Amino acid sequence: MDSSKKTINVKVNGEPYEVSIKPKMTLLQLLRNELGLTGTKQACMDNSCGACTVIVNKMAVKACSVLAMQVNGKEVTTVEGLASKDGKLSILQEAFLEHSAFQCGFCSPGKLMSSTAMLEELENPTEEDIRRDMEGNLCRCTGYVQYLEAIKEVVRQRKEGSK
Amino acid sequence: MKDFEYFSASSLQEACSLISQYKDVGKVLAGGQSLITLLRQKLISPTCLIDIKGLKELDFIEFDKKSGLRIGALTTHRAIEKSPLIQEKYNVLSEMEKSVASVQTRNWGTIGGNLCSADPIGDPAPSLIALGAKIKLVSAKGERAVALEEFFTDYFTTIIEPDEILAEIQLPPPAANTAVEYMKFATIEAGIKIVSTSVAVTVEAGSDVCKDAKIVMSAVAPIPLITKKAAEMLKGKKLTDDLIEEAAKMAASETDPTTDVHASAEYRKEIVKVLVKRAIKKAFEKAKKA
Amino acid sequence: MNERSVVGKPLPRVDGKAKLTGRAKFTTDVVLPGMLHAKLLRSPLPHAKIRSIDTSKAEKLPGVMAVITGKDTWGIRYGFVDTPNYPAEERPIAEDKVRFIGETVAAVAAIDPDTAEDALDLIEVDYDPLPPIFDPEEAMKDGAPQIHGEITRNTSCAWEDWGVARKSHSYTPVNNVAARVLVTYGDVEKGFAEADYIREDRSRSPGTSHMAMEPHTMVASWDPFEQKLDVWMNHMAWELKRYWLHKTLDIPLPKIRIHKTYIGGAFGGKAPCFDYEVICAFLSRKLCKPIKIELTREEVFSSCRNSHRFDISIKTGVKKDGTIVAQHCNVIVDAGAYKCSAPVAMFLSHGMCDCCLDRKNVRHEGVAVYTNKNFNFARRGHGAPQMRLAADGQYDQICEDLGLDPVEFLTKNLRKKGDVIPNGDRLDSYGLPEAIKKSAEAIKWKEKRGKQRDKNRGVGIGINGMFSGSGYWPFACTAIIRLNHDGTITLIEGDCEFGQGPDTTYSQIAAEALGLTIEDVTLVSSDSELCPMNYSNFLSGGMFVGGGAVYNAAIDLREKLLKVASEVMRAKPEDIELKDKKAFLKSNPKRAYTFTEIQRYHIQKHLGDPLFGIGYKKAVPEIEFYPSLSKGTGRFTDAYGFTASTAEVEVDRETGRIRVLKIVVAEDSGYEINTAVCRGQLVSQAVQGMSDALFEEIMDDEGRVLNPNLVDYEIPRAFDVPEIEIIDCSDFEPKGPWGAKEIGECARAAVISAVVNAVYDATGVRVMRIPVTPERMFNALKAQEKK
Amino acid sequence: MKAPIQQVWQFIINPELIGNCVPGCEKIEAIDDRTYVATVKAGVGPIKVRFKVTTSLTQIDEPKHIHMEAKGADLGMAGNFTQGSDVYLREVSATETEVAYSSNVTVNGRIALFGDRIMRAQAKKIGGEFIQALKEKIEGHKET
Repeated sequence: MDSSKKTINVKVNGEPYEVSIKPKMTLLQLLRNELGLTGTKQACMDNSCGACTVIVNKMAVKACSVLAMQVNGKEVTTVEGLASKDGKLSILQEAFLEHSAFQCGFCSPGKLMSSTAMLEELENPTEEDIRRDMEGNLCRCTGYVQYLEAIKEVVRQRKEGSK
Repeated sequence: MKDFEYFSASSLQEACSLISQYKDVGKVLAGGQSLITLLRQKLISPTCLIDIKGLKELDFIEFDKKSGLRIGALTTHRAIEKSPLIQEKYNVLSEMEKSVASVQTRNWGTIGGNLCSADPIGDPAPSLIALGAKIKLVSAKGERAVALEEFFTDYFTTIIEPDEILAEIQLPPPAANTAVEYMKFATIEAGIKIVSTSVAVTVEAGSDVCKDAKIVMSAVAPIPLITKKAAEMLKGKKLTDDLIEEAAKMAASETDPTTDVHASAEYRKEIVKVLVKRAIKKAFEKAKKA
Repeated sequence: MNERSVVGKPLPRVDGKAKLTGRAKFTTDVVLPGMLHAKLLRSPLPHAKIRSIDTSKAEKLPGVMAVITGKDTWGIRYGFVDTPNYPAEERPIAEDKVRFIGETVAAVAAIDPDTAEDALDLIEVDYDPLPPIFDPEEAMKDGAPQIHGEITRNTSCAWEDWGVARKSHSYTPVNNVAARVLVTYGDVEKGFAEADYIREDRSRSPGTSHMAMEPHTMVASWDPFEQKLDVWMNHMAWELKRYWLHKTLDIPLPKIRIHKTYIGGAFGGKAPCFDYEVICAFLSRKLCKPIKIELTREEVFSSCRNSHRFDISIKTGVKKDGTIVAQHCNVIVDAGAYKCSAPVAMFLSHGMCDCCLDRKNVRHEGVAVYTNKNFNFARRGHGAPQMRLAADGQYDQICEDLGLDPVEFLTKNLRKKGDVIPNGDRLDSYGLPEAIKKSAEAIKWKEKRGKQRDKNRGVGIGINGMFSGSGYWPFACTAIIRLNHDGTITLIEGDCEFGQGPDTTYSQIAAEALGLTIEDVTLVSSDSELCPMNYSNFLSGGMFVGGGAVYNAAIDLREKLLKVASEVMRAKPEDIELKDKKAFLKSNPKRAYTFTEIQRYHIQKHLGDPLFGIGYKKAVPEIEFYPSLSKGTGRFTDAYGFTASTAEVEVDRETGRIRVLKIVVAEDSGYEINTAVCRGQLVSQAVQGMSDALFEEIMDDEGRVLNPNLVDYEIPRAFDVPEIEIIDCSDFEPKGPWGAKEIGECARAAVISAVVNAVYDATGVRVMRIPVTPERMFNALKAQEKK
Repeated sequence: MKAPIQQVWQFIINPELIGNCVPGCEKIEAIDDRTYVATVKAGVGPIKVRFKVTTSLTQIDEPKHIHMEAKGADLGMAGNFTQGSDVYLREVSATETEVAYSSNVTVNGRIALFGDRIMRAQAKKIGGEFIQALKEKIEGHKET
């Protein structure tokens, strides 16, 4: 074994992993190259586009700008962890599908993770909350409108459900 | 990215001893929200990183009526933004934090890391300086407290010694009849700030007279810039629209911005005039009510 | 079939589940056993001779498998325009000279990306700097540095391969002129003589980035035993990429397979052949190993295609009542270091104008000029956005000068449905008049225009027309539909999915024709080995040409089904209806046979043929070849899409910052096959158009891009999006599938002019150089105050 | 600048003397009378680079104007730059010379990635320090 490697333990989408990595590996590289979870995308490499957003301990973070070593002992959720294993989409994924909230789909995993984290944190986000919390996710295809509508639809459904 | 050795400190004490050991070749890693980009671009290639992000003892927000607010250096931007305590007592910090980068960056990036990276377009420093912040620097040899306005020396450069760690930020209790206002100017809403400013105004109770003022700006100089002459013009005077406009002009003359892809130096000065004017007015109105 | 059950609906996209669960495979996700990674060394100088390259140190770095330079690829040429008059001059690696900062000078293949990148630092290139030239107008002057010497072709050119009889000839550009275009019709001098009012204006649209979210990526894998190349890549039509890989590397066409991947956005920026693609395949063949090249975002800005900078002088003559009588346009296109699509762009700036308004007497001159900068390609509208800014901005000003209303002005100069325009194209569908009317109503034009300057608010209008594909040979598509034994179908067509939705809309088209649901369609698409010809996705031909082929295939299968059903049922085909995988009598739905039964009957009675549908479609069926680029003669397209857009803005006069309050896009895209996908296309263009008007510009200094990243090149984020209203003004297009035509590119240009004209209405200041950044607006307002 | 034009001229065409005015210049060696090689340390905050700079005086119009072409490559491979500078001298009086300096720097490679805003700011700062040092050295030179 390469002596420069270090071992970390991380739970990804509920499954525990023990991996031996070089310290310079980013969380994004860990997910894509080591664990084969290629749903998380890389589009800028300088912490500006949000395509690589994943959830670490309930918080949305950009996987390109977090070292894999820093998630040792933490729980990571990626886009692959949103739907159930038997093929049922999450409520948010359903809403994205219904509202045509994506086009090329390259930034969609990042958007889904940001909005999933937001909807877990905020029970009843306002339009402003939603827009501000989605500032970190760049999109070139959709013009954002249908994607924001999908999120609002989930909020609306939740409100009705709680009545 | 070049290979490096990695140490994760489990206590502040261990962190101090690690960096005193590796101070010549190591870098301290907190949230890494700008550091990792620099590493990836191979602009810096330290042989070891000392990761302090996990230090719980530097992740806190505490308030005491007498001594004021203490924020641990490893408190995330998001925690500051969302803290009910800060929203109530130092609302400008919460408002300012909403404009720092993106939610993802605020979730992982720390206030201490932000200050130590000393990017002159950073937002937190001007607001904290306007609020009268001090910082605590610790090393294996001991600790020292410094006014935040004396912390920065040049682009991306501070007075921090290679074996020191920024441990906490201290703010005095909110002053009476005082308001601090943050204002930014960027082409797109969440874009690179062309100018941003934080203005503190204290009024004589029940009057229109300015007792004290502080105007701090980012993106117009190599460091967060305090425009002292402009603030001086306001002190002891009744704040009229004309005076405010004159002070804003003075503030612009005190800046030394550069031209870049986002704006020319001349335009930045024009924006300083507008932004400072608007911020003073707003802070003034609020201070009268405070 | 009047009741439509599958088309015209906002059905969920068929690529949705894959894309929303992270399972959709993009090129960047392709990993092959033993795969190596390659990185490219880019020129740091804008113009220089290469004296020598020393790769020895890089070759010795552990993990490096190969280093190649221009010596290895010497003589290989490709180009988007490769005609007898203008042979291709692009090369995968610079040979003896570099012509822009970012041009590839060497490539390294190594065991991982970091090693390849480290090796780049060890390559020593000795340059002899030459004087560079950056401004197209300077570059055209006598004595300016000459960027290209003689351009020769050592193989047949693309047009020869495609059947044009003439051989290509060498040529030497004079004063850096890459190409010229001159289109005239009517009597321009007479027209101006009859005009009551003549205005001349200049405008500039900058180079911008397509900024597709997925950076350009390719994986190539050479099989030395089969002598075959497997490719996964970013493209907009694999036919074109495959042709150039075949041509540059001399690999037989069938021995190149481009596999389907999802493509992370394109907007024009992934269509032509790129240096890294030839290099990737070259290295794979050299090393007999799979090679992956993933470009960085900086390389996408500095070394991949951007949009063209246009400087346009426009002179228009009108009658007092606003009737246009003559127009003379002079277009200067900044081609960059290689011509790529510049000759096409300046032609299209005319070609997309003529369908909108009747200008009567027109002279359109264009020149494309080489400069020592990264070079350019089509971006969403290819020449139209730049031209619309010039024209619509000027019309707005003419109205101001003559006291006319811009909406009335445009309405007065409209063409009529059924008109044949000067090149011979006929407007069988023409929803522009309605679009202008409805977009004006939606923004409350009458109440607001010219009445809100005290509030620093204003409204503006812009229009555009766009081809539904064009006759670029072999701009044609074939689609095949196989009837499966259970009565479902397998649709086999070549179009690629880069976000625009063909997988979904084509499935809908086929299902509708056969009385099926979208779930009954299995799709095989975008694979060069499995799919028939597909060239549809240029010039917005996806729906009209690609979708048209699918429609024709479905109708073919439908007719075959009806024919066999009529045999089985002893009824006339016209009395039979297809629905739910069954054929039944319209008069007696209970008398039904399943598709399975019909197919079984057909196999038993007719030599065992299973049922297939085959459909073909060409953008302009009547013509053999592309219209003349240099003269603008010949048919351009068979159907045009149209947009009218209005916008309302508010200007902060103290800072110059502009806030867009609302954008209206009224669109005639023919019948909308999937209303949600169509809305997505239009919202997208509304936001891109606003961004072009206000934010986006590739800044350079001495040929170096100053903002080659997403921090410094700012595009709108969620907060910047204003209220957007989409109005469907579709006019049924008789030649389109179910009446559909272009939708993907038209609106962007109209939105740009709408926003810029609204800024004028708000301030009384006209800025004819976009983006109207806060600083540009501020300076213009200051200049106004001084007057 | 309080020095006669000839004295200023002698100073600026002497690589060793002028090299000392370049901020961060560590050593300087003349290759021939028009070309010299220097090692210059530069940096922004945590980013430190050492450039090997080759400067040629490509145009000399004694005693009014020199044009210098400088090419620098980072020893750590972080990038390179090219710089064209002009120094113009004008005699104001027998003891006073006006010195005008203009410079155009193009930075490439990874350091350029760091962002236009910082590179420009840095170039401006270095230019300012250079002129300041030049002034001090020449005026001081006269006294010694």
